[in-house]
Amino acid sequence: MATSTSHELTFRDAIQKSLYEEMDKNADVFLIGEDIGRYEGTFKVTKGFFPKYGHRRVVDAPITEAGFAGIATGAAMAGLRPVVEFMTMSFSILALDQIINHSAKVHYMTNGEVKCPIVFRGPGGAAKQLSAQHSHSMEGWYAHVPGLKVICPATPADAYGLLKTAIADDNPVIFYENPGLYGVKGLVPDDPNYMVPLGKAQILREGKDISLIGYSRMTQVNLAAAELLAKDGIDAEVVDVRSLLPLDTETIYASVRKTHRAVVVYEDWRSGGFGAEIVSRIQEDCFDSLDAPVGRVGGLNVPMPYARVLELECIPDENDVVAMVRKLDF
Amino acid sequence: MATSTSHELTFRDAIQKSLYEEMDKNADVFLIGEDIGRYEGTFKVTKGFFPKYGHRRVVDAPITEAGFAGIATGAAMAGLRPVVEFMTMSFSILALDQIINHSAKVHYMTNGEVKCPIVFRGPGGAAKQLSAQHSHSMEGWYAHVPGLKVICPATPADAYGLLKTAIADDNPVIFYENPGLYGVKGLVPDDPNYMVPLGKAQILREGKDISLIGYSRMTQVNLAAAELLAKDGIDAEVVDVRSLLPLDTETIYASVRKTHRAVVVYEDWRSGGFGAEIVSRIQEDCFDSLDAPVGRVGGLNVPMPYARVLELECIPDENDVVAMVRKLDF
Amino acid sequence: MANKVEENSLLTTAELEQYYREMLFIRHFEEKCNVAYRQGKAGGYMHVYIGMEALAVAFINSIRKGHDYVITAYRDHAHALMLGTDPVAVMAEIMGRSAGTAGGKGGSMHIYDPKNGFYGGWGIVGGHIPLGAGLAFAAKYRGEDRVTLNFMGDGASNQGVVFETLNMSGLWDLPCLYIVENNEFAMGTRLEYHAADMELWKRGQAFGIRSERIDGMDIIELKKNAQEAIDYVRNEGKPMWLEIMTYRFAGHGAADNDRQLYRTKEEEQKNFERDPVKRLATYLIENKIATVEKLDAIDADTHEQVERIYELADASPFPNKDEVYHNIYSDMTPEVGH
Amino acid sequence: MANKVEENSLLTTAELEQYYREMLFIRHFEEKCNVAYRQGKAGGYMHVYIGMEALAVAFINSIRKGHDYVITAYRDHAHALMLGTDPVAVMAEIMGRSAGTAGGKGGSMHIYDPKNGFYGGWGIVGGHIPLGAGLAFAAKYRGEDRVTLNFMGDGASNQGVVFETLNMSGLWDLPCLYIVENNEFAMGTRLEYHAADMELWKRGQAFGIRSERIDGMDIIELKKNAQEAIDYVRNEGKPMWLEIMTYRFAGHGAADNDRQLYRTKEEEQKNFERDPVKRLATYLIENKIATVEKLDAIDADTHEQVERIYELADASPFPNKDEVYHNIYSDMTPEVGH
Ligand SMILES: Cc1ncc(C[n+]2csc(CCOP(=O)(O)OP(=O)(O)O)c2C)c(N)n1
Ligand SMILES: Cc1ncc(C[n+]2csc(CCOP(=O)(O)OP(=O)(O)O)c2C)c(N)n1
Ligand SMILES: [Mg+2]
Ligand SMILES: [Mg+2]
Repeated sequence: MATSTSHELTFRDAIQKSLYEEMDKNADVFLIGEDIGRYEGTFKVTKGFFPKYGHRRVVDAPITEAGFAGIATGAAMAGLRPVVEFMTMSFSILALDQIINHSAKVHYMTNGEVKCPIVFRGPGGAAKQLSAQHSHSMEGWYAHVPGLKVICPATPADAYGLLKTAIADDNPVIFYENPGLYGVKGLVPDDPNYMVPLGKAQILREGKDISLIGYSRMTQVNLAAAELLAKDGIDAEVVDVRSLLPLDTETIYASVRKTHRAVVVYEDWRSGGFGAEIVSRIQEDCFDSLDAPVGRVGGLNVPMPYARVLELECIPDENDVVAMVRKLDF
Repeated sequence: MATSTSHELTFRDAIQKSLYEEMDKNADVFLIGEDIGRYEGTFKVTKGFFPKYGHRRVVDAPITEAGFAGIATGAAMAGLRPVVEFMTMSFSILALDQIINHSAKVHYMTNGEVKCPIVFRGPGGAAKQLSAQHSHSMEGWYAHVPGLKVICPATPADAYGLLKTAIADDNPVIFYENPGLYGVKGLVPDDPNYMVPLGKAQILREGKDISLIGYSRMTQVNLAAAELLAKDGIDAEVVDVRSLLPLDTETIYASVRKTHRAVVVYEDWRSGGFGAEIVSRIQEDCFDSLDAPVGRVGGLNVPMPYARVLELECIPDENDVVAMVRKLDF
Repeated sequence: MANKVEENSLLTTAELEQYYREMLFIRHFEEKCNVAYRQGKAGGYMHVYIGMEALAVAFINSIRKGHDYVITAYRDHAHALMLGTDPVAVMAEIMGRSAGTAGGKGGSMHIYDPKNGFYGGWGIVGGHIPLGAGLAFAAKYRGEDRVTLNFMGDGASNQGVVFETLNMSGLWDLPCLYIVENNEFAMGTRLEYHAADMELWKRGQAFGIRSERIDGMDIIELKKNAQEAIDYVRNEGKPMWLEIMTYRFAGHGAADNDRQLYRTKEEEQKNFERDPVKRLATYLIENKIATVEKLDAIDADTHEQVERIYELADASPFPNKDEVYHNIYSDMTPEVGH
Repeated sequence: MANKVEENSLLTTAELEQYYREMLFIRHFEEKCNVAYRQGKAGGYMHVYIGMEALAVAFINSIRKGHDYVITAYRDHAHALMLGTDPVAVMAEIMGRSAGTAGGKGGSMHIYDPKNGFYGGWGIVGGHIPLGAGLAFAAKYRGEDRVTLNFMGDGASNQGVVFETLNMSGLWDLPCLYIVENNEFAMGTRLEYHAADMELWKRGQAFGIRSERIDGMDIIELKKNAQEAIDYVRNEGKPMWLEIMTYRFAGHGAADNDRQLYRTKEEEQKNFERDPVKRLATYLIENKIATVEKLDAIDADTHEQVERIYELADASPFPNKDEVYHNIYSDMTPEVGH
């Protein structure tokens, strides 16, 4: 029943609502991952699912990321619609071969004979003091791989609507949840048929002086930076990329052509991160519109340290964004 | 005994000579990989090693990439100097966790207490009709990871000298050999102490109109493109990056500031490849010197197809480079 | 399982002849692939099944074709052929033609035919094993009585993901039959240099999985054992792990032409004596089930069939360049251009 | 291995008291870590060893400290302490201070002390297992008689790379002792839900590796078995696989405060009866090896020690911001800045 009302939910609860509704809608949808059932998930996203759906549809897997990612891929090849949770996206590194060499390629390798409708989701990026092996941003690697779609929502409504679309998609989708977003609140439509199309960026704040381009939690950082800049009379436009693959260059370019300046912001290691791709495309296609080089703000090129004082150094914040904006000639 | 004479060798033989000499020099150096011993390696790089050094120093490993990459890493932590061969770098995907979460991080995570002197080498990129699962370019992913060094030689002399330096280095080094280069010939110094420093780009052809920036086999493609362009009166400078991490931006920037135009060329999937990082840095730091956007030529964003006619479509060649140069206003 | 078939009362003369024909057909097909490779009509990595024919023939004749699932590695022609995939499409794929099973995108290592239950054809050693378990997972999830045959090599059985998959298969009772085609070599590495314990059949035991080793050169015995194993998996709804003893008569792939690096001619000769085709021929003749003339006719027949397949495949066109972008996704194309 | 020690003639009174003191020291240290966490002085993921103390004490007292190698996962405080790592440096690391074993870069999960033979302290479940085999490889390569203790959890023993490593260990005779600390849980997942066969000791068998299961709550028996296993690995130059039965008394990590999601209070209570510290206390008193007063004094002593360690660690400074770039490489710094 379509309705246009909405309620405030956290990012976590928005994902939960999305999963519940899609599982109710389609009996082929099932969840698989570590500690997602009886333990309710380490980030508690799947709280309540095990009692409701049982072990057939909420599968607690042993700590064997490659194995269960592959089993889920095989199940998708046979027509099921698995939603795989990685306890953190950092651990998806162990399943990378299954994801990029199997899930991502089977449609092409069979010339379209076998579809692979699967979602790989989980918290990605730094949480708090989890140090070097648990704080990976993996989205850039995935966004490099043809055959995958890569989604990085920044708001509860998008998390809700994009996850629904991802589950309905007939291709493998990487769905990236920054752990710093789980507690963020926002209005989420009540309509269980609400869907947000994959591959569309959005303008979250209009502005005329500079485009702040980011995704996932960095979009929240950009919104905060825009407020700071506004105090100094700089009117920033905030472009929320949302989808890295496909990348909505149209929306990005339109913004840059309007503001003539841009900063691309991402939490992943700065060097070689996906922000570099966005920068490259902007300068390729908007060269004549640019009044300054495209700025970049990324995570420090450092394995994440444990001590909070060091960790905070590594992760970009609104001050880093403001500083970069200032560097671009203002 | 230092000598300044040199002999013509193939890229393959240059690597072989390098390995022989380093194994003779240092008893801590050993080789490990699949079919490298009795079978002499699928690309025959390790031909002759097993009879000479035996199974203690030339270790035929089962098909367990994660396992033997990890064992080699542990051995390096204990002070040995393993040279790990991946039958193709594509298979290193299975060992990625060992490489990026263990080899690359142990020095930082121990705050410098444990060194990890290890080289991971092997053919990377498309060979011929090996299709989607065997044709990965992995260098961009590795070059994204702080803690690693990533070397992509384009000539036999560099393969020789850079591999020696890599083996002598106290940090994990990814050493990337495009299979299309194995048969390429060039002069290689006889001097067994010849070493090429990691982290230095070089100008292989001077020119004043445009900088063609690439690495590995694409440097050869750029040299061929420069010849074609010369016929049309365009004087291209060929910058051979050689090392992606660290990246010698000084040499790259100097070239761009001279020519005011640049094209970055790489075989990896264009979108999200390491070329994007090079483009980003150029436009960040040489913005005012640029007369045109920095052009990019990359591999098609396609899982590598088998049919030769399709495969050839995917891999950049000198005509693609020339076409991009022409697009940039000439 | 009995180690010997005391009587072949289970197999009719027609069946025995059929298996003979099928094994010979595979052999001639594979020989022709080698020819195609030498002629430059096939490229990349190409791996033939010569010497191992009894395995695909016995197992795939013991399932419900089209209903059950089959998956294997890159040494995959025989499995497709046995499932009823159009052999011209298989040969065309090997030649990179658009009439191929994957329109020329996969080549020899990546043959698929999901309509006949064949899910490939995979190149990462061991990588497809969890996929096979996933097919079995789907069958169980849906309450179907499908069995999945999950083939792998002896070398593949070392990969970690295989053990991970066995654990989950045992834990969740996945109806999956794991079949290790132990041909004694992983490329140029002998079994003894890649497996700490050469009795690979033991590897299922630590996961509560019924595990056995059986001979793969005597098709009569093998067929019986294969059927029994498949019935077990289907009826009990449980996984099973089988090691099948065979031998790779050819090089690892078409490009491997120095087999003496890892085995002697004498050793090969000894193993060629185990030839499943010759062995069945001898049996058929000695037991007066078929005449030499009959067998010769089958040989000529299958040979002729393969020639025709080759011609048809070779007459089919290469893909168009623009097909390079087709079917990366079901619904979109990634950013285009170099 | 005998299932019971008939007489403890192998252990002196001094040794027994030492183990009692060490187990208590670990317990108090871990309790203090929990306090630090609740106070916000420790962060991230922090996992204590309460209930499992006998394992680190028995095994590490059976090696040649500083000569042999030890490696484990993130539940690593006890192993470092037993090897002789400065406890203040361990506590400082847990608090993210620059006096920590890794200058505050690692935290609780990543304690290292290579000078004492401790190689971590790793966070990817199962990921350090091949590293441990690599340490053993190096020892063998150099002809040294070092043994490597390679600890892991029951959950970790499912990871594929563990089996890959076992195969190579068996194949190459690596002097490595694999010790599965079976505390019945992998985070919130009970053994029965993560292992197809709960007898994890069987997992070494398919690789020709001597494999056994032993109790981990009776330190007297455990010490004897640990010594025997280590002697076997050292003298035979072969790997060994041991499953040690223990129980995790606390939550998985400091942040796990709803244990009733996966186990009942009754079950916990029953297992708390297995407490290795209480058990040894009872033994010492019943056998008149020590008095209650003596044991109380040890308790007070170790308690006091830990308080002092905590104070010293807490008084030490945090790292400077610029240290963030130190020691990424041995000889360079990556590109700097956001
Ligand atoms: C992960 C991975 N590593 C290495 C290879 C290269 N490779 C292809 S086949 C093969 C040998 C496999 O042997 P086995 O599993 O026994 O199968 P067989 O070829 O004998 O049928 C190797 C090493 C690969 N394709 N994938
Ligand atoms: C590859 C990987 N997957 C998941 C995790 C998250 N995780 C950390 S500890 C743990 C449970 C491990 O259990 P076990 O091996 O039994 O060790 P224990 O904690 O009981 O000592 C999990 C799932 C991780 N750190 N690494
Ligand atoms: Mg084999
Ligand atoms: Mg445990």
